[in-house]
Amino acid sequence: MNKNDLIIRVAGEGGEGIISTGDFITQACARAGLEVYTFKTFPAEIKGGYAMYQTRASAAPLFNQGDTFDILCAFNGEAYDLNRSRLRPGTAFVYDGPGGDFEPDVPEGVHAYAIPMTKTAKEMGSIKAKNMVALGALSQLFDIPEQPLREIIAAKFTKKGTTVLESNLNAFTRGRELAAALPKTDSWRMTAPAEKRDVVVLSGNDAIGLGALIAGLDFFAAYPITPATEIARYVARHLPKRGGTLIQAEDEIASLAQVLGASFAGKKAMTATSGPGLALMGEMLGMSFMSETPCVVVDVQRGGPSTGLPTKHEQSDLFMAIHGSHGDCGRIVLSVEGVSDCIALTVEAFNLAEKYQCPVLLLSDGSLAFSTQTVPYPEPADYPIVARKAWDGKGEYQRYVITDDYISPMAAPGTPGGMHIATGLEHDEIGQPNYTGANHEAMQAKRFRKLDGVVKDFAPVEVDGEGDAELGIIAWGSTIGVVREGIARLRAEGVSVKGFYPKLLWPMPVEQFEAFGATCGKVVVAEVNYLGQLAHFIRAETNLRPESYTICGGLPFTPAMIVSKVKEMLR
Amino acid sequence: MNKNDLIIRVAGEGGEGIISTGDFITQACARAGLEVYTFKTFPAEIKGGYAMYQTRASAAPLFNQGDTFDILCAFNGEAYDLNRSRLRPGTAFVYDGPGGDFEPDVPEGVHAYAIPMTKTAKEMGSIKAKNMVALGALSQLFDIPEQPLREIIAAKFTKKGTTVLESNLNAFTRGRELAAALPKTDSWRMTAPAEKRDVVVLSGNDAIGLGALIAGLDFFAAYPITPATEIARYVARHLPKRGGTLIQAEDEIASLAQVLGASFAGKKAMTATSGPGLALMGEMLGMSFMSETPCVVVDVQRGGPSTGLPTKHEQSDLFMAIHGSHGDCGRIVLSVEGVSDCIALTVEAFNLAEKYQCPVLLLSDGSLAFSTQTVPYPEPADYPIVARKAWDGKGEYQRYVITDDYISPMAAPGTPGGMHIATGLEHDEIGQPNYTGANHEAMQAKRFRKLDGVVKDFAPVEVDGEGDAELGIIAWGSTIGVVREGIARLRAEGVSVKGFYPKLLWPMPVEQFEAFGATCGKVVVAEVNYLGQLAHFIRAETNLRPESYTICGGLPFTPAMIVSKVKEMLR
Amino acid sequence: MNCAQTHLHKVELETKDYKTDAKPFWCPGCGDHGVLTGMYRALAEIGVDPNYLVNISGIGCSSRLPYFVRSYKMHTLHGRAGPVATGVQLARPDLAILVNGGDGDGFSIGGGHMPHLARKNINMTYVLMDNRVYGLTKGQVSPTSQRQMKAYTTPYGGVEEPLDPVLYMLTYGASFVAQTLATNVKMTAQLIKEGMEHRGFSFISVLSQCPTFNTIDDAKSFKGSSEELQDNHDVSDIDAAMHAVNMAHKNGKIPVGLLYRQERPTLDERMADLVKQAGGHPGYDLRKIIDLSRP
Amino acid sequence: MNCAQTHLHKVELETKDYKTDAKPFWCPGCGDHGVLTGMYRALAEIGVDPNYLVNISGIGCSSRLPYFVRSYKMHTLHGRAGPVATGVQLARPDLAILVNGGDGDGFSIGGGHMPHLARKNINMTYVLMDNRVYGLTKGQVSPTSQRQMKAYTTPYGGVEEPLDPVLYMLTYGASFVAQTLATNVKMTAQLIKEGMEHRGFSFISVLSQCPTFNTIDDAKSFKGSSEELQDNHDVSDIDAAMHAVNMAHKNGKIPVGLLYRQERPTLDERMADLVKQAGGHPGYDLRKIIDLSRP
Ligand SMILES: Cc1ncc(C[n+]2csc(CCOP(=O)(O)OP(=O)(O)O)c2C)c(N)n1
Ligand SMILES: Cc1ncc(C[n+]2csc(CCOP(=O)(O)OP(=O)(O)O)c2C)c(N)n1
Ligand code: SF4
Ligand code: SF4
Ligand SMILES: [Mg+2]
Ligand SMILES: [Mg+2]
Repeated sequence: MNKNDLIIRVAGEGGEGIISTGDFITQACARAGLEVYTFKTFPAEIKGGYAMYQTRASAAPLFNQGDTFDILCAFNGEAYDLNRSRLRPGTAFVYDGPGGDFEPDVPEGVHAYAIPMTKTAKEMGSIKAKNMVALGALSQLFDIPEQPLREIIAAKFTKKGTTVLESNLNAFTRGRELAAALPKTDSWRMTAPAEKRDVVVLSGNDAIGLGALIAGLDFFAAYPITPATEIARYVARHLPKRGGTLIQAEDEIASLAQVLGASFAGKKAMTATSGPGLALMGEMLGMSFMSETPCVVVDVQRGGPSTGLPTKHEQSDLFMAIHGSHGDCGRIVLSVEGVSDCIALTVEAFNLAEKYQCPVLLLSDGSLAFSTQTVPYPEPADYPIVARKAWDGKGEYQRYVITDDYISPMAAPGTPGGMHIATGLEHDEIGQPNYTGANHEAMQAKRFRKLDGVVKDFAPVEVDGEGDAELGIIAWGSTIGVVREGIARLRAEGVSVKGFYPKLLWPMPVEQFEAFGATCGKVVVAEVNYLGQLAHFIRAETNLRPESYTICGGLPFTPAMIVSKVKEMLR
Repeated sequence: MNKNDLIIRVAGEGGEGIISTGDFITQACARAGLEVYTFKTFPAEIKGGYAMYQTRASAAPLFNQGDTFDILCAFNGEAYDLNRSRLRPGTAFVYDGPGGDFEPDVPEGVHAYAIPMTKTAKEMGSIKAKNMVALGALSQLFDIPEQPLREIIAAKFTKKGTTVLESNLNAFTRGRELAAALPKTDSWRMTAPAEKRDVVVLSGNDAIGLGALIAGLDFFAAYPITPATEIARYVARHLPKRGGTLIQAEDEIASLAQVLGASFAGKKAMTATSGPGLALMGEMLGMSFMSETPCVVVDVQRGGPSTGLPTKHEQSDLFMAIHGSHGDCGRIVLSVEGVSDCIALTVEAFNLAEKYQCPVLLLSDGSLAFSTQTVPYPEPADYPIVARKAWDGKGEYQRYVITDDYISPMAAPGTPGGMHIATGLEHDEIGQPNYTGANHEAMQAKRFRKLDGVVKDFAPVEVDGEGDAELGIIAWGSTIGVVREGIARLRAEGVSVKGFYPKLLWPMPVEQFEAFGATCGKVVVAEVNYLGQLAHFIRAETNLRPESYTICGGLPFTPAMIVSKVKEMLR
Repeated sequence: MNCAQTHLHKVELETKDYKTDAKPFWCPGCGDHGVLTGMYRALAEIGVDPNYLVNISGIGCSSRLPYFVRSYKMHTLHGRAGPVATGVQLARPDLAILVNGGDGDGFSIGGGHMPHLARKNINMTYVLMDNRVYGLTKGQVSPTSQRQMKAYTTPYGGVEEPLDPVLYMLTYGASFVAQTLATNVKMTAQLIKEGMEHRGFSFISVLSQCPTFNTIDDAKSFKGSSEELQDNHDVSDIDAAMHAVNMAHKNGKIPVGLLYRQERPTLDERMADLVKQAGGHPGYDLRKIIDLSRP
Repeated sequence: MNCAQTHLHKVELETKDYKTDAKPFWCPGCGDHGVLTGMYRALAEIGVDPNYLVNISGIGCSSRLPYFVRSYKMHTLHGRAGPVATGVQLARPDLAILVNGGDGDGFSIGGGHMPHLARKNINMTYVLMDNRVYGLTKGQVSPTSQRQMKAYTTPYGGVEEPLDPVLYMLTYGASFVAQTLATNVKMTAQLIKEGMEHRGFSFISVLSQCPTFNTIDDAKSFKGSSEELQDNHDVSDIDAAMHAVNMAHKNGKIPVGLLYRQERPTLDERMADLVKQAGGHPGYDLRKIIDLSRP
């Protein structure tokens, strides 16, 4: 039990303040200088239903949500029932009682603390303050930094007037008092580091919005969809400050169409969606590729197929991301591991789109979308920004001229003499329709060879470990963070294991995959989907024949699952 | 030069009667008992532009359009220019002259016949009869059966009145006379077999329409698109006779939506489209898979990506056909070799859809769409028809009950007690939304294991050749017919080569691919696309590492190309 | 107006017989509860046989309704309920088709399908549950949102003029167009009943408040601005119906009641005629068709 | 009506200066030739700078038009010209946007986008080239085809009522709605000119015959049924405009001329206000935004 790495889960009925309680804990920890990594599940219903917010906090960097919680705070009986099986010896358990809607049957070895949350809140005049009582108790019991918490509570409620503010602070204090009166039997404590780093705390979705702003986003069009909508919310709030434009389109087809229009007009443009929306964009992505119009499309994956499990986690859109248009159609596909990537790779997505004049898809996922994490303060100037190749205005302009690097200069409307057509029809170098075989073969070659540069320029492949290993694990997206920790633990146990973490999924950095495979006895690909989608592409494009380790229960892997899978494979 | 296998190409300006001339030749040959296989290219323009119609006719079965023509009939200078490089020694060349718009510079060894088509037609009072003059000349020169030709001309023009009929027949006769006056220097002759078989002549598109009727099509919805629209035309003409329903939808999303509605209502339903339309159907195909609602979707592939080359041939939608929906999403993908398959596999597509309650995609292609071929009279009773598993009305109905074969019985509206919901949300056995991990994993397993039966039940894999071979060729779609002939020629030369012709592309009959590969020294996959799409799936799903032989010039392979590729690979 | 109603198989049932075991998942105070109650009542009053009723929806809070109605049903994709329902109806004209869904579902992503349901006069009843907001995705503007609405992605207020579903449907040629409020269960039930009895495409717009995400259009404000159509309103005059809506717009009012009704052939009827004309019947010998392709 | 026309950069050019080297690919007698001529003339009369003109289309015979117009241009996907143009316009309000396309492109597959172009008042000119048939795919019925049309997939005649684009656009809130015939080049040029000068979404429906695939709506029949709007027609009254169209329907007539015009803010103007309100400018310090996420 590492007291420097604590996981607190707050659970109860949606609407009882579960999410804000978790947010307060998270913000306070971060303000105190701890690293945080949060994990949430929302009810499928709009109001009510089970909600859960888990904060992992540590002095050391964090890469995933952890195996399970150390501390559970249950606001109601449903929360207790759903989490009871995880109450192992040593776990601390704070619950609403007496006066709550349940009477727990506390398992042996669990440290239980009954805090009369509902009762106290009612006594204090507002049932709404229930979560503040709980927060006070948690703060007292586990040393969740009191001062930052008070500041954050104050900041949140000041706008609502002194009465509201006072009653919340009082409830918080009362919670601390109630907890102080109980004998502390467990040994869980938050310990904040002496030194504070300069960080921000962002969710995956907000970080993508921020990355886009840093990249120089001018135009954003989208249609709302869970779990991607927060990207639009972030952009809607901040893009106008930069003079940019956001439009909610009538559907996903229109949103990508608008993005292509804005891009043709010379602007950096993007959209964000989830699987069902991406499924509607296949034709327009083909138009982007064929007409060589840059665009960035974010897909925050959710449980599929079809409407599927809209609020659940899955990494199952890779097939469609790579193969989802008719004809031979190229694109660049990136995926993000965590919040820091959400910033950096969104910038990179724009750079690649502008440089290679093609669609760039950025895959995130449902769990990361809502996970808030501490990341070093993102200094805008630290991110390199790439502009599209511009026409120099000399000679006769040919929009699709075949150059050495197969990238043709672009001319935005208003450039004298740069008039041209962007077309989805097969065309010659000036854009005129041309269906001859020779032309089609030449232009397809141009469009694909252009992308050869991508792997060379940009192969942010990370190999975790050196030399040979008995087993290599390949992971993508937020699974990478879980594998990192699994590998660290296995290494600590002396297991010979390596990790391979690609962020560029298409075109595939084949050599690097193969080089990694060559150093590993066995290779396994861990991903959260049914069919083993990345494993498919690895088999098709490289000489590796990896084993596939997949789960699709709507939740991410845990480090413990990785550890046991590896041990099983090496047995 | 096999006189029993003759290729005649008629070429000129669209609107000059090129297509009808070709049709007359084709029909007459077929009526005389010859096998035919035609090949056409249309102008991109609506009126005018270069048009070409090639008829291959033979006493023996035909599988492709051939290498090049033996006889060229050029109606104008453009047709001559475009085909001049193919005028090899021995070729017969009939052209409009004197009085045409060009004066050919006939290559050495080519047998040229000048027929004053334009002049004669004008003299006879109607420039429209130009093609009849040409037809008469061709008939005389190459023994294209005169009697059937006269009958067919008569049948076509009778409705237009005696004057029109007479003038056409006269022009035909005049053409014969003009040709008879010329010295015949070549030795090309059509020789009709003594015995006539019972055949029909159909284009690929019409044959798909017919297959659907045989399968018991009740409902057809589509949105027009080249080169798939003729399927709708055929169905529109004949489905009402069977009491069925055809609707032109507002777009492809709606057409597939309507199909799913009709299927839910208990009817056999299908749509037909091409790549751009299929790209819009990804989300709805997911709905079909998730809700286990049968549907048949025909994709007549054309040159891509994007709007691409709408009238050109390509086999490049396989990626999207297999991977074009978000989430882990299954489907069955079939592809057709020729007209006979268009009938039989369309029936099979319905059988599979109904049996496995999932989307079935049938891939055809632009060249086959318009290729008319002789096929044995399709006796409707010879095609086995499969009905969906119906609920027996006993006990409480559970739409998604997990059975031994993972197929759940269906109940059509109106079945007492069979009320249920078809839903795209993840659901339990009765269809109620259920997002628990255990349920999602169980239901995904149900939907995918259900499809395990497909390969067993239906693996129409044909291996061409026995024992071991130095080289194996894998092909799909209409490329198969080309490979067949290539292999026959190679064998005749003593080359050790085999062919593998899958018609079920997904799920992949892995064992059969591997068994084939095990008997071949090398394996090559021939397909008309840029990226080698089937080769990708073979690499991903089987233990084979085939070489990829691709072309994408808008035209099919020729047997000669296969022959030379094999020789090159075996050098 | 009682023409042949072959699409309504009737039985004697009570309101409760149309309820399923699933508990409506909407927030307390959501107008959709009222729409559901009105629908139960309409079904019971007509006596629709649930075995011959197909209730179809897209995606949204409102689109969850079929789970709560005893019937055959399809919970389809966002915006696609209309064309799916078209397929069901044309394939099986003997079924009663009831579609319901939200303003975003019907007039944003699904907006391209609406004209064709109406002009083709597909024999179904479409109940729009208009809360002027995207409920399920937590509060973005919809095409019917008032311009000033500050919402999820419009923190500085909106910039677009809302559209009016009933004017659209009149223009599209819907053969029955009505509007009501979710809080007026009686009128809602009555209009849904009339809509279902109507042979042709009937459209009933129900203003259904979303207290959770739309605070500017609450039940009270809907009620306050609603205005019953005048007694002498001629429901057979399309020009009068459009005029009534245009005038209501001018006065900031929401017209409620039956706006328009027209008897004209449905698409399935016309198709049946076409089959007759082609001499069609399921037993038609396929060989006669195949014979046409002999050379 | 001459409000600030920042979207029209002007130069002195002649009609021929708007022609490209590409030869129009339409059939002889196709109405689209007339539309193109009218468009050239309108452009020259205004003096639109081709470097600041973006001509956008979808897919169809009519959608080939941009290839023949000297300008920046996009030949997009079937039905998607409208939203693509929206992106261009909002990103660059300094450009003149001219969209054109067919009846199928605009009112079948693209029909879901039209309401939003109009109600959002996107500052562009949309020229519909309505031949009442699918030309490029060789003669299927379109949503504007007359019911009786026997065509490619309707060998026994059609079964659906056609829709009327101008009535739709009036309902959608287009701020400029007009109709003309391809054979009347003068009127076509004049209305396109006025439409382009109008600040807001202008819609010009041109009835453009397709002699190849639509024999029931030829140039003559279009002319025969067309009827100029009355001199006293009030172009500022939406109710009067709808009434005029409804009356024309009753009488089997096609109203030509300017039906409706309204001055109201365009979406880009409203968005500019919003940026102003947020204190926005391209130089706004990003760090101020990032600072908000410090714990
Ligand atoms: C293709 C697709 N895009 C987006 C979504 C996300 N989505 C679900 S419901 C909804 C809108 C809900 O609003 P409305 O239709 O008005 O129904 P309400 O919830 O208000 O009843 C959206 C955008 C989706 N499910 N599918
Ligand atoms: C997604 C998609 N579906 C179908 C088509 C085929 N298609 C091309 S043009 C067209 C319709 C043409 O009709 P219209 O828009 O009226 O233009 P017109 O040719 O009559 O000018 C169709 C259906 C396509 N290109 N893309
Ligand atoms: S969010 Fe709004 S529409 Fe959805 S259930 Fe709640 S109140 Fe009803
Ligand atoms: S087919 Fe019709 S619309 Fe197309 S170019 Fe010819 S006449 Fe014009
Ligand atoms: Mg709504
Ligand atoms: Mg048209």
